[in-house]
Amino acid sequence: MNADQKAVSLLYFALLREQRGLSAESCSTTAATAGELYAELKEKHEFSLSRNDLRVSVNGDFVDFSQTIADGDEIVFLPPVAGG
Amino acid sequence: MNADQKAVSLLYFALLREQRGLSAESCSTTAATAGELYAELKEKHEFSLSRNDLRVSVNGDFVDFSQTIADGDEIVFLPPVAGG
Amino acid sequence: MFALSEEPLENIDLKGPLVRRDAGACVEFRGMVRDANQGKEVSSLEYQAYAGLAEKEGTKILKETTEKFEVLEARCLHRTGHLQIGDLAVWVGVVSVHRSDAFAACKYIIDELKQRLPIWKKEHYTNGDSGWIRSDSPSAPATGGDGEPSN
Amino acid sequence: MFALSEEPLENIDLKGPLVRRDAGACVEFRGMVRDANQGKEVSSLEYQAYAGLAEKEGTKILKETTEKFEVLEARCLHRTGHLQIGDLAVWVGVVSVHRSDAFAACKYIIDELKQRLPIWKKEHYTNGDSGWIRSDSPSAPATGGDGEPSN
Repeated sequence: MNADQKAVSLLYFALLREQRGLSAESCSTTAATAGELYAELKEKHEFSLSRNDLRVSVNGDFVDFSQTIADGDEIVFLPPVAGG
Repeated sequence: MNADQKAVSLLYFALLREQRGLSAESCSTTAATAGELYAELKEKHEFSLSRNDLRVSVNGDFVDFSQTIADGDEIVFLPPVAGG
Repeated sequence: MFALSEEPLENIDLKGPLVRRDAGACVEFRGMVRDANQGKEVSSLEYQAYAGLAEKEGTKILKETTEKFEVLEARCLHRTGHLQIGDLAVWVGVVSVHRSDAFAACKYIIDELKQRLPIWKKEHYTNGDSGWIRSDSPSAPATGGDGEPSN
Repeated sequence: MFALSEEPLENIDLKGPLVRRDAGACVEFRGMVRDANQGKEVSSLEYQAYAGLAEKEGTKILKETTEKFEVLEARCLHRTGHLQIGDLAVWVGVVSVHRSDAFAACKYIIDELKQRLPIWKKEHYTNGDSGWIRSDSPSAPATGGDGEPSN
Protein backbone atom coordinates (compact mmCIF):
# COMPACT_ATOMS: atom_id res chain seq x y z
CA MET A 1 0.00 0.00 0.00
CA ASN A 2 1.26 3.36 -1.18
CA ALA A 3 1.92 5.97 1.56
CA ASP A 4 -0.85 8.18 0.06
CA GLN A 5 -3.29 5.33 -0.10
CA LYS A 6 -6.09 5.23 2.46
CA ALA A 7 -8.84 2.75 3.13
CA VAL A 8 -12.12 4.57 3.88
CA SER A 9 -15.69 3.45 4.49
CA LEU A 10 -18.44 4.96 2.40
CA LEU A 11 -22.16 5.01 3.15
CA TYR A 12 -24.67 5.81 0.43
CA PHE A 13 -28.17 7.21 0.78
CA ALA A 14 -31.08 8.02 -1.49
CA LEU A 15 -30.12 8.73 -5.12
CA LEU A 16 -26.45 7.89 -4.56
CA ARG A 17 -27.42 4.53 -3.04
CA GLU A 18 -29.52 3.77 -6.09
CA GLN A 19 -26.86 4.86 -8.56
CA ARG A 20 -24.14 2.94 -6.72
CA GLY A 21 -26.40 -0.06 -6.20
CA LEU A 22 -25.25 -0.56 -2.63
CA SER A 23 -25.55 1.17 0.72
CA ALA A 24 -21.97 0.83 2.00
CA GLU A 25 -18.55 -0.12 0.76
CA SER A 26 -14.88 0.09 1.61
CA CYS A 27 -12.73 1.92 -0.84
CA SER A 28 -9.05 2.52 -1.33
CA THR A 29 -8.15 6.01 -2.48
CA THR A 30 -5.26 8.42 -2.86
CA ALA A 31 -7.56 11.47 -2.69
CA ALA A 32 -6.33 14.02 -0.16
CA THR A 33 -9.66 15.71 0.56
CA ALA A 34 -13.33 14.82 0.63
CA GLY A 35 -13.80 16.92 -2.49
CA GLU A 36 -11.16 14.99 -4.41
CA LEU A 37 -12.70 11.72 -3.28
CA TYR A 38 -16.13 12.72 -4.55
CA ALA A 39 -14.69 13.73 -7.91
CA GLU A 40 -13.09 10.29 -8.14
CA LEU A 41 -16.29 8.46 -7.18
CA LYS A 42 -18.49 10.61 -9.42
CA GLU A 43 -16.43 9.70 -12.46
CA LYS A 44 -16.10 6.03 -11.54
CA HIS A 45 -19.77 5.43 -10.74
CA GLU A 46 -21.31 8.08 -13.01
CA PHE A 47 -23.12 9.80 -10.16
CA SER A 48 -25.51 12.42 -11.51
CA LEU A 49 -25.34 14.79 -8.53
CA SER A 50 -22.76 17.54 -8.67
CA ARG A 51 -20.70 18.48 -5.63
CA ASN A 52 -22.81 21.64 -5.24
CA ASP A 53 -25.85 19.48 -4.53
CA LEU A 54 -24.12 17.61 -1.73
CA ARG A 55 -22.97 17.99 1.81
CA VAL A 56 -20.31 15.73 3.24
CA SER A 57 -19.76 14.19 6.63
CA VAL A 58 -16.67 12.51 8.00
CA ASN A 59 -16.94 10.26 11.03
CA GLY A 60 -20.41 11.52 11.84
CA ASP A 61 -19.83 15.28 11.57
CA PHE A 62 -20.62 17.68 8.78
CA VAL A 63 -17.35 18.95 7.26
CA ASP A 64 -16.20 21.03 4.29
CA PHE A 65 -15.18 19.42 1.04
CA SER A 66 -11.66 20.68 1.78
CA GLN A 67 -11.50 18.31 4.77
CA THR A 68 -8.40 16.09 4.66
CA ILE A 69 -9.29 12.43 4.79
CA ALA A 70 -7.44 9.80 6.75
CA ASP A 71 -7.17 6.06 6.75
CA GLY A 72 -10.19 4.50 8.47
CA ASP A 73 -12.55 7.48 8.01
CA GLU A 74 -16.28 6.92 7.53
CA ILE A 75 -17.27 9.29 4.75
CA VAL A 76 -20.79 10.11 3.56
CA PHE A 77 -21.77 12.30 0.65
CA LEU A 78 -25.27 13.52 1.44
CA PRO A 79 -27.73 14.18 -1.37
CA PRO A 80 -30.24 17.03 -0.94
CA VAL A 81 -32.29 16.22 2.14
CA ALA A 82 -36.02 16.36 2.74
CA GLY A 83 -37.02 15.53 6.26
CA GLY A 84 -40.51 16.05 7.60
CA MET B 1 -95.87 53.03 31.57
CA ASN B 2 -94.38 56.15 30.04
CA ALA B 3 -93.94 56.11 26.24
CA ASP B 4 -90.16 56.35 26.66
CA GLN B 5 -90.06 53.55 29.16
CA LYS B 6 -88.70 50.19 28.02
CA ALA B 7 -88.37 46.85 29.75
CA VAL B 8 -85.00 45.24 28.89
CA SER B 9 -83.20 42.10 30.01
CA LEU B 10 -79.70 42.42 31.33
CA LEU B 11 -77.10 39.67 31.68
CA TYR B 12 -74.04 40.18 33.85
CA PHE B 13 -70.69 38.46 33.61
CA ALA B 14 -67.44 38.45 35.55
CA LEU B 15 -66.78 41.60 37.57
CA LEU B 16 -70.17 43.13 36.74
CA ARG B 17 -71.92 39.96 37.93
CA GLU B 18 -70.04 40.15 41.21
CA GLN B 19 -70.69 43.85 41.71
CA ARG B 20 -74.37 43.50 40.84
CA GLY B 21 -74.69 40.30 42.87
CA LEU B 22 -76.77 38.58 40.22
CA SER B 23 -76.34 37.18 36.73
CA ALA B 24 -79.53 38.44 35.07
CA GLU B 25 -82.33 40.88 35.72
CA SER B 26 -85.14 42.73 34.04
CA CYS B 27 -84.95 46.47 34.20
CA SER B 28 -87.17 49.34 33.27
CA THR B 29 -85.39 52.30 31.73
CA THR B 30 -85.95 55.52 29.79
CA ALA B 31 -82.41 55.47 28.39
CA ALA B 32 -82.41 55.93 24.62
CA THR B 33 -79.08 54.25 23.89
CA ALA B 34 -76.93 51.47 25.30
CA GLY B 35 -74.46 54.12 26.45
CA GLU B 36 -77.11 56.01 28.41
CA LEU B 37 -78.29 52.77 29.96
CA TYR B 38 -74.80 51.90 31.17
CA ALA B 39 -74.38 55.37 32.69
CA GLU B 40 -77.65 54.79 34.58
CA LEU B 41 -76.63 51.34 35.80
CA LYS B 42 -73.10 52.40 36.70
CA GLU B 43 -74.40 55.08 39.00
CA LYS B 44 -77.16 52.96 40.49
CA HIS B 45 -75.02 49.88 41.20
CA GLU B 46 -71.66 51.61 41.65
CA PHE B 47 -69.97 49.58 38.92
CA SER B 48 -66.24 50.20 38.93
CA LEU B 49 -65.67 49.63 35.20
CA SER B 50 -65.84 52.66 32.96
CA ARG B 51 -67.56 52.52 29.60
CA ASN B 52 -64.15 52.52 27.87
CA ASP B 53 -63.42 49.17 29.45
CA LEU B 54 -66.58 47.59 28.08
CA ARG B 55 -68.11 46.32 24.91
CA VAL B 56 -71.85 45.98 24.56
CA SER B 57 -74.10 43.48 22.83
CA VAL B 58 -77.80 43.77 22.06
CA ASN B 59 -79.76 40.63 21.23
CA GLY B 60 -76.61 38.60 20.76
CA ASP B 61 -74.66 40.95 18.48
CA PHE B 62 -71.86 43.34 19.28
CA VAL B 63 -73.09 46.92 18.79
CA ASP B 64 -71.90 50.49 19.45
CA PHE B 65 -72.80 52.32 22.62
CA SER B 66 -74.83 54.67 20.42
CA GLN B 67 -77.20 51.78 19.59
CA THR B 68 -80.83 52.68 20.27
CA ILE B 69 -82.47 50.28 22.65
CA ALA B 70 -85.99 48.95 22.36
CA ASP B 71 -88.49 47.28 24.59
CA GLY B 72 -87.66 43.58 25.04
CA ASP B 73 -83.96 43.85 24.12
CA GLU B 74 -81.40 41.55 25.76
CA ILE B 75 -78.49 43.80 26.63
CA VAL B 76 -75.07 42.75 27.89
CA PHE B 77 -72.23 45.00 28.96
CA LEU B 78 -69.10 42.94 28.50
CA PRO B 79 -66.14 43.46 30.83
CA PRO B 80 -62.63 43.02 29.39
CA VAL B 81 -62.41 39.46 28.11
CA ALA B 82 -59.71 36.86 28.52
CA GLY B 83 -60.39 33.67 26.65
CA GLY B 84 -57.82 30.92 26.23
CA MET C 1 -66.27 24.08 14.11
CA PHE C 2 -66.18 26.18 17.28
CA ALA C 3 -67.75 25.01 20.53
CA LEU C 4 -67.79 25.73 24.22
CA SER C 5 -67.54 22.72 26.48
CA GLU C 6 -68.44 22.26 30.13
CA GLU C 7 -67.05 18.75 29.76
CA PRO C 8 -63.26 18.39 30.26
CA LEU C 9 -61.55 18.66 26.86
CA GLU C 10 -59.34 15.79 27.99
CA ASN C 11 -62.39 13.51 27.54
CA ILE C 12 -63.01 14.57 23.95
CA ASP C 13 -61.50 13.19 20.74
CA LEU C 14 -60.34 16.59 19.54
CA LYS C 15 -58.24 15.61 16.57
CA GLY C 16 -60.35 12.83 15.12
CA PRO C 17 -62.19 15.02 12.63
CA LEU C 18 -58.92 16.52 11.37
CA VAL C 19 -57.73 13.30 9.73
CA ARG C 20 -57.75 13.78 5.96
CA ARG C 21 -55.89 12.13 3.09
CA ASP C 22 -55.14 15.48 1.49
CA ALA C 23 -53.64 17.06 4.63
CA GLY C 24 -49.88 17.34 4.88
CA ALA C 25 -49.68 19.44 8.04
CA CYS C 26 -51.52 19.67 11.32
CA VAL C 27 -50.79 22.36 13.91
CA GLU C 28 -52.44 22.26 17.31
CA PHE C 29 -52.44 24.73 20.14
CA ARG C 30 -53.33 23.82 23.72
CA GLY C 31 -53.76 26.38 26.47
CA MET C 32 -53.46 24.84 29.93
CA VAL C 33 -54.00 26.23 33.40
CA ARG C 34 -50.54 26.83 34.82
CA ASP C 35 -49.50 27.04 38.43
CA ALA C 36 -48.24 30.63 38.49
CA ASN C 37 -49.01 34.05 37.03
CA GLN C 38 -47.44 37.43 37.71
CA GLY C 39 -45.45 35.93 40.54
CA LYS C 40 -48.56 34.61 42.27
CA GLU C 41 -49.24 30.94 42.87
CA VAL C 42 -52.43 29.98 41.07
CA SER C 43 -54.64 27.30 42.60
CA SER C 44 -57.47 27.17 40.03
CA LEU C 45 -59.20 29.04 37.20
CA GLU C 46 -62.85 29.77 36.58
CA TYR C 47 -64.26 30.47 33.11
CA GLN C 48 -67.55 32.24 32.46
CA ALA C 49 -68.88 32.62 28.93
CA TYR C 50 -71.71 34.48 27.28
CA ALA C 51 -72.42 31.26 25.44
CA GLY C 52 -74.60 32.39 22.55
CA LEU C 53 -72.35 35.27 21.56
CA ALA C 54 -69.15 33.32 22.21
CA GLU C 55 -70.19 30.56 19.84
CA LYS C 56 -71.21 33.10 17.22
CA GLU C 57 -67.91 35.02 17.55
CA GLY C 58 -65.83 31.82 17.63
CA THR C 59 -67.51 30.60 14.47
CA LYS C 60 -66.83 33.98 12.86
CA ILE C 61 -63.12 33.78 13.75
CA LEU C 62 -62.86 30.32 12.19
CA LYS C 63 -64.63 31.53 9.06
CA GLU C 64 -62.21 34.48 8.76
CA THR C 65 -59.36 32.00 9.17
CA THR C 66 -60.43 29.80 6.30
CA GLU C 67 -60.78 32.92 4.15
CA LYS C 68 -57.38 34.37 5.09
CA PHE C 69 -55.30 31.19 5.00
CA GLU C 70 -55.13 28.08 2.84
CA VAL C 71 -56.50 25.64 5.36
CA LEU C 72 -58.48 22.47 4.89
CA GLU C 73 -60.09 22.54 8.29
CA ALA C 74 -59.94 24.57 11.51
CA ARG C 75 -61.49 23.64 14.82
CA CYS C 76 -61.56 25.11 18.30
CA LEU C 77 -63.01 24.06 21.64
CA HIS C 78 -63.03 26.24 24.74
CA ARG C 79 -63.73 25.07 28.26
CA THR C 80 -66.06 26.78 30.70
CA GLY C 81 -66.41 26.15 34.42
CA HIS C 82 -63.88 25.60 37.16
CA LEU C 83 -60.50 24.27 36.04
CA GLN C 84 -57.54 22.91 37.99
CA ILE C 85 -53.80 23.26 37.30
CA GLY C 86 -52.85 21.35 34.15
CA ASP C 87 -56.41 21.26 32.80
CA LEU C 88 -56.91 22.05 29.16
CA ALA C 89 -58.66 25.42 28.75
CA VAL C 90 -58.62 25.77 25.00
CA TRP C 91 -57.67 23.67 22.01
CA VAL C 92 -57.15 24.84 18.43
CA GLY C 93 -56.43 22.43 15.58
CA VAL C 94 -55.75 23.28 11.95
CA VAL C 95 -54.94 21.06 8.99
CA SER C 96 -53.62 22.26 5.67
CA VAL C 97 -51.72 21.05 2.66
CA HIS C 98 -48.59 23.04 3.57
CA ARG C 99 -47.29 23.72 7.04
CA SER C 100 -46.88 27.50 6.92
CA ASP C 101 -50.63 27.97 6.44
CA ALA C 102 -51.42 25.72 9.41
CA PHE C 103 -49.01 27.62 11.68
CA ALA C 104 -50.29 31.04 10.65
CA ALA C 105 -53.94 30.03 10.89
CA CYS C 106 -53.59 28.37 14.29
CA LYS C 107 -51.83 31.42 15.69
CA TYR C 108 -54.42 33.75 14.19
CA ILE C 109 -57.27 31.82 15.80
CA ILE C 110 -55.84 31.80 19.31
CA ASP C 111 -54.74 35.45 19.09
CA GLU C 112 -58.16 36.59 17.90
CA LEU C 113 -60.18 34.54 20.30
CA LYS C 114 -58.21 35.77 23.28
CA GLN C 115 -59.15 39.32 22.28
CA ARG C 116 -62.66 38.82 21.03
CA LEU C 117 -64.50 35.89 22.62
CA PRO C 118 -66.90 36.95 25.38
CA ILE C 119 -65.25 34.65 27.90
CA TRP C 120 -63.96 35.71 31.28
CA LYS C 121 -61.51 34.04 33.55
CA LYS C 122 -60.95 34.43 37.22
CA GLU C 123 -57.74 33.31 38.81
CA HIS C 124 -57.81 31.90 42.29
CA TYR C 125 -54.53 32.16 44.15
CA THR C 126 -53.11 29.93 46.87
CA ASN C 127 -53.01 32.95 49.20
CA GLY C 128 -56.81 33.20 49.01
CA ASP C 129 -56.99 36.18 46.62
CA SER C 130 -58.68 36.02 43.27
CA GLY C 131 -59.04 38.29 40.26
CA TRP C 132 -60.58 38.61 36.81
CA ILE C 133 -57.98 38.56 34.06
CA ARG C 134 -57.97 40.95 31.11
CA SER C 135 -56.27 39.97 27.89
CA ASP C 136 -55.74 43.57 26.81
CA SER C 137 -53.16 44.36 29.46
CA PRO C 138 -49.43 43.95 28.90
CA SER C 139 -48.64 41.07 31.20
CA ALA C 140 -49.44 37.41 31.18
CA PRO C 141 -52.22 35.18 32.52
CA ALA C 142 -52.08 31.61 33.69
CA THR C 143 -52.74 29.92 30.36
CA GLY C 144 -50.03 31.10 28.03
CA GLY C 145 -51.65 34.34 26.90
CA ASP C 146 -51.37 37.92 28.02
CA GLY C 147 -53.34 39.57 30.76
CA GLU C 148 -53.47 40.59 34.37
CA PRO C 149 -56.10 40.56 37.07
CA SER C 150 -58.63 43.35 36.58
CA ASN C 151 -59.43 43.66 40.25
CA MET D 1 -35.42 14.88 23.01
CA PHE D 2 -34.99 14.02 19.34
CA ALA D 3 -35.38 10.49 18.03
CA LEU D 4 -35.85 8.54 14.86
CA SER D 5 -38.49 5.85 14.94
CA GLU D 6 -39.02 2.82 12.73
CA GLU D 7 -42.15 2.20 14.80
CA PRO D 8 -45.29 4.08 13.68
CA LEU D 9 -45.54 7.35 15.62
CA GLU D 10 -49.25 6.62 15.98
CA ASN D 11 -48.28 3.90 18.49
CA ILE D 12 -46.25 6.24 20.68
CA ASP D 13 -47.39 8.48 23.54
CA LEU D 14 -45.84 11.58 22.04
CA LYS D 15 -47.24 14.24 24.32
CA GLY D 16 -47.02 12.46 27.64
CA PRO D 17 -43.66 13.91 28.64
CA LEU D 18 -44.85 17.45 27.83
CA VAL D 19 -47.30 17.61 30.73
CA ARG D 20 -46.03 20.15 33.24
CA ARG D 21 -47.70 22.26 35.92
CA ASP D 22 -45.77 25.35 34.86
CA ALA D 23 -46.72 25.10 31.17
CA GLY D 24 -49.41 27.42 29.84
CA ALA D 25 -49.07 26.64 26.15
CA CYS D 26 -48.39 23.60 24.02
CA VAL D 27 -47.92 23.77 20.25
CA GLU D 28 -47.62 20.61 18.20
CA PHE D 29 -46.82 20.06 14.57
CA ARG D 30 -47.62 16.88 12.68
CA GLY D 31 -46.43 16.18 9.17
CA MET D 32 -48.48 13.52 7.45
CA VAL D 33 -48.12 11.72 4.14
CA ARG D 34 -50.65 13.28 1.82
CA ASP D 35 -52.21 11.82 -1.26
CA ALA D 36 -50.93 14.31 -3.82
CA ASN D 37 -47.85 16.40 -4.64
CA GLN D 38 -47.12 18.62 -7.60
CA GLY D 39 -50.22 17.37 -9.31
CA LYS D 40 -49.19 13.73 -9.00
CA GLU D 41 -51.13 11.15 -7.01
CA VAL D 42 -48.89 9.82 -4.28
CA SER D 43 -49.29 6.19 -3.21
CA SER D 44 -46.63 5.97 -0.48
CA LEU D 45 -43.46 7.52 0.92
CA GLU D 46 -40.14 6.00 1.88
CA TYR D 47 -37.78 7.62 4.39
CA GLN D 48 -34.09 6.83 4.65
CA ALA D 49 -31.95 8.36 7.38
CA TYR D 50 -28.26 8.51 8.21
CA ALA D 51 -29.27 7.64 11.73
CA GLY D 52 -26.23 8.62 13.77
CA LEU D 53 -25.86 12.01 12.16
CA ALA D 54 -29.62 12.66 12.04
CA GLU D 55 -29.95 12.11 15.77
CA LYS D 56 -26.96 14.33 16.44
CA GLU D 57 -28.28 17.11 14.17
CA GLY D 58 -31.84 16.79 15.51
CA THR D 59 -30.55 17.08 19.07
CA LYS D 60 -28.55 20.15 18.03
CA ILE D 61 -31.65 21.81 16.53
CA LEU D 62 -33.60 21.23 19.75
CA LYS D 63 -30.74 22.65 21.80
CA GLU D 64 -30.62 25.78 19.61
CA THR D 65 -34.38 26.08 20.07
CA THR D 66 -34.23 26.10 23.84
CA GLU D 67 -31.47 28.74 23.62
CA LYS D 68 -33.34 30.98 21.16
CA PHE D 69 -36.85 30.77 22.65
CA GLU D 70 -38.33 30.67 26.14
CA VAL D 71 -39.48 27.08 26.09
CA LEU D 72 -39.85 24.60 28.90
CA GLU D 73 -39.48 21.54 26.72
CA ALA D 74 -39.17 20.66 23.05
CA ARG D 75 -39.42 17.19 21.53
CA CYS D 76 -39.34 15.74 18.06
CA LEU D 77 -39.76 12.28 16.58
CA HIS D 78 -39.19 11.44 12.93
CA ARG D 79 -40.29 8.25 11.20
CA THR D 80 -38.13 6.14 8.93
CA GLY D 81 -39.22 3.35 6.63
CA HIS D 82 -42.13 2.96 4.26
CA LEU D 83 -45.19 5.11 5.04
CA GLN D 84 -48.71 5.08 3.65
CA ILE D 85 -51.09 8.00 3.00
CA GLY D 86 -52.18 9.58 6.28
CA ASP D 87 -49.26 8.16 8.27
CA LEU D 88 -47.46 10.47 10.63
CA ALA D 89 -43.97 11.27 9.30
CA VAL D 90 -42.83 13.78 11.88
CA TRP D 91 -44.07 15.17 15.16
CA VAL D 92 -42.82 18.27 16.99
CA GLY D 93 -44.12 19.29 20.40
CA VAL D 94 -43.17 22.36 22.42
CA VAL D 95 -44.39 23.59 25.78
CA SER D 96 -43.78 27.03 27.18
CA VAL D 97 -45.17 29.47 29.70
CA HIS D 98 -46.50 31.81 26.99
CA ARG D 99 -47.92 30.83 23.64
CA SER D 100 -45.84 33.01 21.32
CA ASP D 101 -42.66 31.19 22.36
CA ALA D 102 -44.22 27.79 21.71
CA PHE D 103 -45.41 28.80 18.24
CA ALA D 104 -42.08 30.34 17.24
CA ALA D 105 -40.06 27.42 18.61
CA CYS D 106 -42.22 24.75 17.00
CA LYS D 107 -41.99 26.45 13.62
CA TYR D 108 -38.23 26.92 13.99
CA ILE D 109 -37.74 23.22 14.70
CA ILE D 110 -39.69 21.95 11.72
CA ASP D 111 -38.19 24.55 9.36
CA GLU D 112 -34.65 23.71 10.43
CA LEU D 113 -35.02 19.97 10.42
CA LYS D 114 -36.48 19.98 6.93
CA GLN D 115 -33.33 21.75 5.74
CA ARG D 116 -30.72 20.09 7.89
CA LEU D 117 -31.57 16.54 8.96
CA PRO D 118 -29.85 13.88 6.86
CA ILE D 119 -33.12 12.22 5.98
CA TRP D 120 -34.29 11.46 2.47
CA LYS D 121 -37.72 10.79 1.18
CA LYS D 122 -38.82 9.06 -1.94
CA GLU D 123 -42.31 9.54 -3.26
CA HIS D 124 -44.01 6.67 -4.98
CA TYR D 125 -46.77 7.68 -7.38
CA THR D 126 -49.89 5.81 -8.41
CA ASN D 127 -48.67 5.91 -12.01
CA GLY D 128 -45.66 3.78 -11.04
CA ASP D 129 -43.07 6.60 -11.04
CA SER D 130 -41.05 7.54 -8.01
CA GLY D 131 -38.60 10.26 -7.06
CA TRP D 132 -36.40 11.57 -4.29
CA ILE D 133 -37.65 14.87 -2.88
CA ARG D 134 -35.42 17.84 -2.17
CA SER D 135 -36.46 20.39 0.41
CA ASP D 136 -34.33 23.16 -1.12
CA SER D 137 -36.46 23.52 -4.23
CA PRO D 138 -39.34 25.96 -4.51
CA SER D 139 -42.29 23.61 -4.68
CA ALA D 140 -43.95 21.33 -2.23
CA PRO D 141 -43.61 17.71 -1.13
CA ALA D 142 -46.22 15.31 0.14
CA THR D 143 -45.96 16.12 3.82
CA GLY D 144 -46.63 19.81 4.13
CA GLY D 145 -43.13 21.09 3.44
CA ASP D 146 -41.39 22.32 0.34
CA GLY D 147 -39.60 20.25 -2.23
CA GLU D 148 -39.79 18.45 -5.52
CA PRO D 149 -38.55 15.15 -6.84
CA SER D 150 -34.80 15.26 -7.53
CA ASN D 151 -34.96 12.65 -10.26
